[in-house]
Amino acid sequence: MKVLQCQGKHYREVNAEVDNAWNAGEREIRLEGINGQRYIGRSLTGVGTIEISGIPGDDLGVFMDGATIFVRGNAQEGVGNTMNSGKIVVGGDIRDIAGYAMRGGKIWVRGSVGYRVGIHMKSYLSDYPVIIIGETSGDFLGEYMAGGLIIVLGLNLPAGVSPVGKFIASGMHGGKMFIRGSFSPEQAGPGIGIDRPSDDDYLEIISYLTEYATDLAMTLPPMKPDDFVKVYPTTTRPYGRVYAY
Amino acid sequence: MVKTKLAPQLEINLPIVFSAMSYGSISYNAFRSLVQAAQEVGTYCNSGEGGLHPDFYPWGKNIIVQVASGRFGVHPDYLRVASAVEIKIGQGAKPGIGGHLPGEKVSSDISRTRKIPEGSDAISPAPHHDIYSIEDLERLVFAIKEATGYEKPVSVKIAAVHNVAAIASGAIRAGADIVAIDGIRGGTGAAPQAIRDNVGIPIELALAQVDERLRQEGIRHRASVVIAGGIRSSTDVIKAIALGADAVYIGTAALVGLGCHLCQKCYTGKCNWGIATQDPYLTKRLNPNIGTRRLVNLLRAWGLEMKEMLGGMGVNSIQSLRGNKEHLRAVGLSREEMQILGVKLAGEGW
Amino acid sequence: MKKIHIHEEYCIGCRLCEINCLVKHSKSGKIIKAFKEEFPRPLSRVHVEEKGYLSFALQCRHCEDAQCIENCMTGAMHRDEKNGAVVCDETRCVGCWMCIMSCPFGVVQREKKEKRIASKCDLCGSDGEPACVVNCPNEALSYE
Amino acid sequence: MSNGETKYLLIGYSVASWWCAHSIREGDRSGRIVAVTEEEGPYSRPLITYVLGKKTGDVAYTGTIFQHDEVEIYPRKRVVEIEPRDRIARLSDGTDIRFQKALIATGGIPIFPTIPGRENQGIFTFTRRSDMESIDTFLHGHPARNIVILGGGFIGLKTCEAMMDMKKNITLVELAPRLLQNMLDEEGSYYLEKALAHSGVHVIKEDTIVLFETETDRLTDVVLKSGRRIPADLAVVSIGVRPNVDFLRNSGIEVHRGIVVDEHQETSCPGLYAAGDVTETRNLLTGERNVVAVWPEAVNQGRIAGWNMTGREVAYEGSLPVNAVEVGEKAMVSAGIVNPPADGYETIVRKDRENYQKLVLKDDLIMGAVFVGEISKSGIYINLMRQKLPVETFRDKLLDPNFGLINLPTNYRKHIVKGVGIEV
Repeated sequence: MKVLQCQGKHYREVNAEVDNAWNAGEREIRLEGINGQRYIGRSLTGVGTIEISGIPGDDLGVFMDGATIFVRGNAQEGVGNTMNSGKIVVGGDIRDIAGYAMRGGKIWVRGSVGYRVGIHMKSYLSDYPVIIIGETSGDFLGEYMAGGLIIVLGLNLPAGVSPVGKFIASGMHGGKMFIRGSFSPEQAGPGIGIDRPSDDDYLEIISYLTEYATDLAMTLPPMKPDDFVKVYPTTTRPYGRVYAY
Repeated sequence: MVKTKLAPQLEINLPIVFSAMSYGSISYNAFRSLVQAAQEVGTYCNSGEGGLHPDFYPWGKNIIVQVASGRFGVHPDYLRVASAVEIKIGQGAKPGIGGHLPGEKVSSDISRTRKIPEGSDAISPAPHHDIYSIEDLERLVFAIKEATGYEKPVSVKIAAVHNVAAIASGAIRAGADIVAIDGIRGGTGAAPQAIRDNVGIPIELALAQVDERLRQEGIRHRASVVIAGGIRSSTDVIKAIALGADAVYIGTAALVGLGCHLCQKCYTGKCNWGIATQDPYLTKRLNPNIGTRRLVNLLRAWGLEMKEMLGGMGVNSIQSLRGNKEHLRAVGLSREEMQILGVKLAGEGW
Repeated sequence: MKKIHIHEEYCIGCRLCEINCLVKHSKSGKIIKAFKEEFPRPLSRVHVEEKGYLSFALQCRHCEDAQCIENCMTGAMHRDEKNGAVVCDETRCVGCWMCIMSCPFGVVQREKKEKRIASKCDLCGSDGEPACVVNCPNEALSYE
Repeated sequence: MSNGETKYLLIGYSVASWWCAHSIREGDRSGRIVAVTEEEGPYSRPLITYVLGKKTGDVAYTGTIFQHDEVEIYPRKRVVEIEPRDRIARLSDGTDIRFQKALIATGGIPIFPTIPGRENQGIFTFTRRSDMESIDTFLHGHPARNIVILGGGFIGLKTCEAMMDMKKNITLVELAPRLLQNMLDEEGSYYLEKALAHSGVHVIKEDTIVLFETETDRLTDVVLKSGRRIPADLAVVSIGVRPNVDFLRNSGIEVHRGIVVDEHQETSCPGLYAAGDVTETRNLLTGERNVVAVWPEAVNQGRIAGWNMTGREVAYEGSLPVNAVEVGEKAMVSAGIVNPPADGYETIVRKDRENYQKLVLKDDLIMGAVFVGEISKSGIYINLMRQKLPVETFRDKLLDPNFGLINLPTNYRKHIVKGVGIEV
């Protein structure tokens, strides 16, 4: 394991050091003293892990392709921006637009997320991005979603409080979303279908949750299919009437 | 020999670049014609926001790739293979309207390129939802620079609107190496007519404003200005350069060169000429080798005409013309227009 | 040796190659006369095959080890020394159809002139580019 | 004429030997090749019917293969005995030729059943130039009006075709219930009979000649088994050929129906090869050993033998009976198994007034094909048969009028034949 001291360094320096270590074949890197440096793990290609202590800055794991990043605490905005594959595990909260245009890979968040998380997520054949949010999410979750999977667990919430905000899944035209806890149709954007998860859906949820719990070393409360609401698109052309003549 | 460390640059043999038309909106063969012609002439072809089909990676040296709000096809290799990366903020034909590729045109190849399911719409909404300020733009510009090792220029494409000068200034301050401005006459196959015909301002006025503002702020040297939207002839190129542009983007003109008849039915996906369609019956009507020859002809002819005009002006290189408004004179423009353009009335001396 | 190359990805199935081949191999060399006044009507030696959006114009491939030459019992089917084409010497051909039977492309046809002969692509003699290639509007055929 | 330098001896000099010599020259430019032939010199044997019918001027083979082959021809000689161990061939004139490698390509000899009266004038077989010349001379000397052809096989039909334009009364007698019994089924034969009738040929099936009636040594009538009597001035007996292997009786070379060869066309005696109508080869489709006496296979076998004689190992894929003929403006192509045994085979038929097309399939492979009338595309099917390409993906398109290369799997279609740049 390679340990890099990052206290007080500019992000260009940090990223260059990570790059050098990575290109030299180092596949386990720990970054100490991170404090707001941006673009950590950007376009890292190949399998390997990066552990971060401290709070990484914006665009953690941007364009990343295969690596795994562990963050003990919180992270800032744009986690997993346009990520290709790999995994980002965050022990705390993250802020807005995490998983923007994710094309594959996984983002596990133990705490809550901000606005517009998982927007523009895509999927194609085996590329299948997954985001699991432990507690709550802000508005516009999964906006313009074209593929992939988002699960919101709503842990540690008082009963009757919805774990997600408003305008959920507006413009969604692919993929699916599962929300545990209370969710009313008014919270979703137009043209969205709401249902209970099917047996296959629940198996899928459970398989990802098992991985999530293992990665975050946590115990999940008992769950049953009826705890979840499935949110899915009813059309692949949400704006067909708006743009076409 | 310049000792200063220069920002990454693009070198072009002719100040004309093929503007962003994505594989998806135009056919594989049309795109292939564009990249081949760009290579032959020594200029660039913009991939548009739809990603880059792996077949075109070998032409990377002549391709500018785009990152738009939908981020279609954006991945590390895509950024690495290209010569430059352009962040599309706005489009001249439809400022404030995103890109929208109807599901009919999303064939299997396109869905592979864009990584979306076949037959579903490819939606690029108007805003980048991660960019609400110049600081946010800077974050994306530097994300791309980080991803490409600071070796490639990053361009920011914006639509020409009334406050374009301030936006351009902001984009340059956010780290853009190229600012591309797209005017109201920019072509499009799929924009609501009301928007296409009414939103945005003419590119000449926008360009003059931007050039003026950048000079005043003393940052004109920090970025190149490329304009697009309504470049229909070599004289338009000459005017644009004299008004301060470094180069122009041509889109519609290139398509007309390929055989487009401007029937304005691109959105139906049934282009008769095999250009703006993915229907295999239609796409094969355009042989990219013929298309390449036509485009090369077009650029070569414009190049020769421009040389003739430069000769007529007594200017010996195109660089000397850039921003040299004294070579322009206005006829039939109002005083305000001339003032904004910074051009004197025909007959006025130096 | 030059060959006609087929670029099926650009063939739009317009069949201009067939028409021009027919005219080229007619007596008059005039399109209207060839179609209206010559009996029996001359044959086109190229044929467009179509299946869905895929189409291509197929003519003799002038194979390197041409089965039709080996199987010709008169020696009429021979290789032209100049352009390497596999051509049928009409004076020697007796119409036994050994060539038709052995052609894996199915591009040899029966033709009834003064007598019956095998008709196939002759690369338009030695007059430069074959008519089908010259007249292909989308360069789906090339001669190189 | 004994000569120790002969490297390659070709016994018989027709198509199999020509191509053998051609193949030898690809690997050995200088080794001396000697060809012994009973005839005056090389000519194309199938052309005799065409020359008789004045469809072409002479029987010469004008292909370019002889140009560089430098073969010494010993004409009008026959090999009467072969000593395989010492590599000596004894000729009819008593001389010996010592050789290193030899090809036996002596072809077939016509079968002539013992019908009473067969020794008389006006009765011929028809497989060689000399036969053609005798018939021609006979026709010039005697104003023959009525012609009877015994055997509705390939040679019989070609003889028929040759004589059609002579304004004679022609009667074709065939023992089988159909013409071309190995190449056609009954229905295909019907189309052919129609065309023959149209051209004025009288066809009698399921009958044969039992007696040639003569008057002063000249043929006047033939009597059929059924008792019918048909006036005839000239009769051609063409009921088939058998391999010409009699001279090998004491040589020790294994002969079954024909000379038995392995896949390199080598006989049971090393160094001795055989090709053409005299050999018995493995059938490409069924694997059975039989004599396939057709021109294309003679070419193939000759080539294979030639290559192997010069040390280039090439294996013969197997023989496929294929043939083409046109009689009375009705063209016909046939290949493989056309009259399948009942089990396991499937047939596809497409027919109209003028055309009859039939494919025989087994286990997704084409095993046989018959084309009568429109035959242009037949080569495609025959090639599929040779290449053993499963037809699963385009089975429903088979025999479609628009069937063509385009229906074949892309990979196959793009590399359909050997050689460079033949891609479609």
